[in-house]
Amino acid sequence: MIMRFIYQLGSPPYFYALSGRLLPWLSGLCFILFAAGLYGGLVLAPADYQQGDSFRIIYIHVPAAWMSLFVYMIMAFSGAMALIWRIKIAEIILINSAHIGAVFTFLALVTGSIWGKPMWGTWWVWDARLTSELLLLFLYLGIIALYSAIDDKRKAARAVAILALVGVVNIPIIHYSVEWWSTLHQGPTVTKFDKPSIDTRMLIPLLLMAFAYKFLYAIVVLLRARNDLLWRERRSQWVATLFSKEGA
Amino acid sequence: MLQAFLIILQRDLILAIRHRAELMNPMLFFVLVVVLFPLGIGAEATILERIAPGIIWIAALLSALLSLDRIFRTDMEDGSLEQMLISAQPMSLLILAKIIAHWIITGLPVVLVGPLLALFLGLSAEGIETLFFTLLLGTPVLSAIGSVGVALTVGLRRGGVVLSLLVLPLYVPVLIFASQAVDAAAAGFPTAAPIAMLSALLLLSLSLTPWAASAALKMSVS
Amino acid sequence: MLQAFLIILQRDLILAIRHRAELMNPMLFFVLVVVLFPLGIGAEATILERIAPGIIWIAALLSALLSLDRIFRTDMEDGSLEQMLISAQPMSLLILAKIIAHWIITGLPVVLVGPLLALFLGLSAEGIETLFFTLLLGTPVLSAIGSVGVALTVGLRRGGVVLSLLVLPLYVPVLIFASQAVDAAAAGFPTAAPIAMLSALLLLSLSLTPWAASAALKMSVS
Amino acid sequence: MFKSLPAYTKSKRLSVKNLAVEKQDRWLFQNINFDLQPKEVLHLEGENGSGKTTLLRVLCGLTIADEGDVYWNDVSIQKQSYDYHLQLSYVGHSDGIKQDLTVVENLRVAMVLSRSIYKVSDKQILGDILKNIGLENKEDTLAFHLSAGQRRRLAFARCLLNDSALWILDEPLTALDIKGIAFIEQAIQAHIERGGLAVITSHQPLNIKNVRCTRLNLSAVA
Amino acid sequence: MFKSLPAYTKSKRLSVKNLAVEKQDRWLFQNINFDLQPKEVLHLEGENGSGKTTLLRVLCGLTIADEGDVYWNDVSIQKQSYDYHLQLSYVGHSDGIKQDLTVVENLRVAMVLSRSIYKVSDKQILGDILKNIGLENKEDTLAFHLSAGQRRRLAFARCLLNDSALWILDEPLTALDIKGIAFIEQAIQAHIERGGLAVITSHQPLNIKNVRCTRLNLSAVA
Ligand code: HEM
Ligand SMILES: Nc1ncnc2c1ncn2[C@@H]1O[C@H](COP(=O)(O)OP(=O)(O)OP(=O)(O)O)[C@@H](O)[C@H]1O
Ligand SMILES: Nc1ncnc2c1ncn2[C@@H]1O[C@H](COP(=O)(O)OP(=O)(O)OP(=O)(O)O)[C@@H](O)[C@H]1O
Ligand SMILES: [Mg+2]
Ligand SMILES: [Mg+2]
Repeated sequence: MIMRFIYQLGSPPYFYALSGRLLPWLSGLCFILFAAGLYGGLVLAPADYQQGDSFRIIYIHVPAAWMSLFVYMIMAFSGAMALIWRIKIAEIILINSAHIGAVFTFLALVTGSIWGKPMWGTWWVWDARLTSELLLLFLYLGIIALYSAIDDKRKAARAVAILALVGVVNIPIIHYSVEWWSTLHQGPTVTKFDKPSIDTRMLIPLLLMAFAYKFLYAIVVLLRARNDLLWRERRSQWVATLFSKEGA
Repeated sequence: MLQAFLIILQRDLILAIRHRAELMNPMLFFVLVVVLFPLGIGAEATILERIAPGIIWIAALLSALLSLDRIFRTDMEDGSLEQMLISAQPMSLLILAKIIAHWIITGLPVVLVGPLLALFLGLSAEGIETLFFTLLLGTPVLSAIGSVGVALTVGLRRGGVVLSLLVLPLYVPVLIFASQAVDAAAAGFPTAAPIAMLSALLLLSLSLTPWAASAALKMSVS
Repeated sequence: MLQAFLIILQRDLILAIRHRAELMNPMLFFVLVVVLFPLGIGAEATILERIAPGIIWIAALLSALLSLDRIFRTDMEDGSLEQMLISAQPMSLLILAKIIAHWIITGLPVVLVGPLLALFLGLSAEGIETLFFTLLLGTPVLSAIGSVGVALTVGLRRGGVVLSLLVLPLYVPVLIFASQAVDAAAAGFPTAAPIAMLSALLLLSLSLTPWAASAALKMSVS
Repeated sequence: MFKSLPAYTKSKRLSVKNLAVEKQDRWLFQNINFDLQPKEVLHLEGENGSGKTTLLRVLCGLTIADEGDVYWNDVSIQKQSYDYHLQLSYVGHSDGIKQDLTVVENLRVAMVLSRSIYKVSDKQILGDILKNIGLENKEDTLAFHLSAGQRRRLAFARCLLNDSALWILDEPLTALDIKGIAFIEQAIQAHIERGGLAVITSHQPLNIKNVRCTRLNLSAVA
Repeated sequence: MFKSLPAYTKSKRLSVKNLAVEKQDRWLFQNINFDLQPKEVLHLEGENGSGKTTLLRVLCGLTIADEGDVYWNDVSIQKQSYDYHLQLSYVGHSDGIKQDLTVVENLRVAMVLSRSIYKVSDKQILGDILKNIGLENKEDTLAFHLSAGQRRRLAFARCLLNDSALWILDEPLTALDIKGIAFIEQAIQAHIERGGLAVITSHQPLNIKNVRCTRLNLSAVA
């Protein structure tokens, strides 16, 4: 049942049609989430008793940091699908996620360092989390570099899938770095299993923002994937009929 | 099967020995890099002692990195790799043999010489002991992970630096756990946890990377 | 003559640009190596600041070293080098063009990014300024000396590590003068002497190494 | 030597259905169909760049075709790569010889990889094979020191090591002198008489008697 | 194209006296003497491994002979390497083509290196040359994507770029199809008619009409 769905999703025309129908919904939801999250975070949430208003950068930083890990997990997962079942869509999702993941990682680094200036007094410290996040950026760049270095794009996609899978070891290291090493960076405040140690009025906008980021990612990746798909399948029957329909 | 494993191991070792210079070199390179540090940084004993394990591990990492290419590149260029791929032997087994040969040539010397250099840099006895174990467990991981990196880039005509970009981030966990263990030992804390992590990495990488490398090679050659 | 110089320069740059990844990579490699240090050594700000210039120079050295091979190896393998040797143009001129192309690809990015990284490692403003000048004067020397090393080893079938052995000791003077200059600047002392030495090294190496490399190549090819 | 050999027991038919390969947005060839029975030779013809090498690599399973598939005994070769590789010997444009191994060492590796029917330690057989390919007093010469034609002969020796029923040969006659060419023609003839199959490209005429030879011209299909 | 070209102005005689080369403590050949006048072809023959390639490299000045010397117009080539190289075009076993440059870029580099009589920027001439060697619609293809024969054609194009009176060709016909062979034969014929000299090895018969062709068999001299 699930397998059948996966295979169906893997068929380019089906994917193209489905994603076309999904996109407007996703965009709407994403917009609402962003609006609510930003309003809640920047207006409703109280100022922090220690950090004052500068804590509000959390609404950019933390979701971006989460996304940097999340996107990588998606890539590894699609990599596995691409290798095991040779699903073309998975390849396309994988490679089109890399740029987005790199941007999120970069955002987390920049906002983190902007936040670090008032908090720690410097832009940058070489602690385990920060450094390993930087390495995640390199991992993304490595994936992009490898993909662009191989001329045959189908080959390149497979190569990148293997690399993404091997690179997965770094994810738990980044995630647990704050626990394994005593570092300057914030310990888990939100993602603890018991009661989160954060005011709910701060928490809810944060979660809203986290979802808004996820939708944003979904939208961008689908747009890029559709483009890529059309290009790759430009000589197939379904693309031809699609365009003749649109042209007519 | 065993015969195939052994003959590839033997073949790669012969190839290294035949260039006698090659055999000495990963070690000499390692020593040279370690020696550069006092030169570039200055010879303050307290600082050197403090950074000794880090330096040694970084040198080990770079010396592995520099010699990775030999795992597959020449085989690719002269067509031997094609012949292995269409041979009647499982490719991942042949790759495992090549990984182990690479470790014997580049990793083993570092395991043996590293502790000695640490002694000169002033590391404490406990630190040196732990350093030795971390090197023993960690260097094979470098060869194993590296094999995947080379397999991915060997089809590119000049993949030298792309390779470093791919492989170095993957080497970082080894570096982190190893230096954590040595630091803990030097400070008198227990080292079981990072050593356990290193062992896990070793098992994981030796059992999984040959498959990954084999898949990557099939892709690179086609 | 000038045309020959320019076309070889252009050729090598095109070859680098064509692998777009290649162009970015010496820089990324450089950054990666610098990043390894805090990971391997720990993040104590005082120590990092103290060893920052050393780290950056050692990384520059290694990144030059790793990419040296590209100066001649591929040309050797596909027979282009033979054609250059029997061409109607002076070989040392062609080699000078190749050295400069190599510097533009690997040295220049380091000159530009190095000071930035030093900032992150906490080096003082005077230190950074001097670091920039030492990099500007020193990195071309690395390419020039490296070309002789590659010319000597390119005939060996797998010379990767032999090369490092030959070249690293020759790099040491550059490393020493440069770190001396930066240390002096950071401590507020005058830096004229080591900077003058670096300039002398630069002139000397750019005027002599093309001849040496050309002689070495003729030997390697025969 | 060839006279005494028994017929192949596992010779099957090699068929190809609707094969097509695309390079740089252009079909190199399309709709290739053939059905090769035991005791038959397929001679691939075509201008330079018509796709012969590409087709041979597809037949070996080294490259995946963009459309269509290759079948051994009516089963796709991708589904039985082990059994298929056991039946396959491939001599490509590049020789697959390690230049730093001696002639005998190269042969030994090839024997293990192809699960040769002969013992690796059997000096008698090795001597016979070397004599056949005209390298009798070169056993312990490094392959690096062989001339172009001698290397080609060594590469061809791979076909004589095990009972592979399918030979795929890409320009087997290049660089060979008259004696060498005659030897290879005889070897192919004996192979066919034992019930084998062969797919061959050659711009030089191939002189094989009493054998059903199909011709396929790739320039025509483009 | 060949018809309209003027006679060479600097064609001289190429002579060789008492040439001998030793490899691995064995004379490869000894006492080679010949005297090649303008309008003559020397066809080197000999079994695989008889030393043809070695002799050609000596003629180019790439390898130094153990005894004897090579003279261009009765002056040792080592004493006039610039003038000699201006008169020389060499096509060796390896093509001397950069795989990462396009066909046109490769040609341009070759033109400058050989001080071509044509302007690098002259599209007309480049087009003519490409058409002649049968690569007319491949200008902007990377050489990496050429087939074996197409690369060989591109390598041969070097002979057509300047007015070099001496062509040294090592197996120019390998990998070429019938049209390619015919073209090269015509080119050699035109070259000779203009007053040029050629030294050629080829295991395939060379079909050049109305030309004085001396044969030298190296197997006989060994
Ligand atoms: C360049 C500097 C920084 C980087 C690279 C960085 C990176 C990260 C990363 C990767 C995460 C996600 C961790 C995970 O989900 O496992 C994260 C979460 C977080 N960061 Fe940062 N960070 C930086 C600076 C800061 C600063 C200055 C603060 C505030 C003092 C901060 C506060 C937080 C908080 C509160 C979380 C959420 C923790 C949780 O509950 O999971 N970060 N950061
Ligand atoms: N560096 C070396 N050391 C020892 N022997 C060598 C060396 N180089 C070449 N030889 C030997 O010299 C001989 C001549 O080689 P060469 O390449 O000149 O032959 P060739 O006539 O061109 O043959 P082919 O027709 O196969 O191209 C070979 O037998 C080879 O084994
Ligand atoms: N990766 C690639 N990208 C684009 N074109 C390619 C690629 N590989 C090969 N080609 C093109 O495919 C064609 C076929 O090449 P192939 O090597 O199969 O020819 P061939 O028939 O073996 O020729 P030859 O007789 O010269 O050996 C050539 O025209 C070449 O330019
Ligand atoms: Mg071919
Ligand atoms: Mg030869």
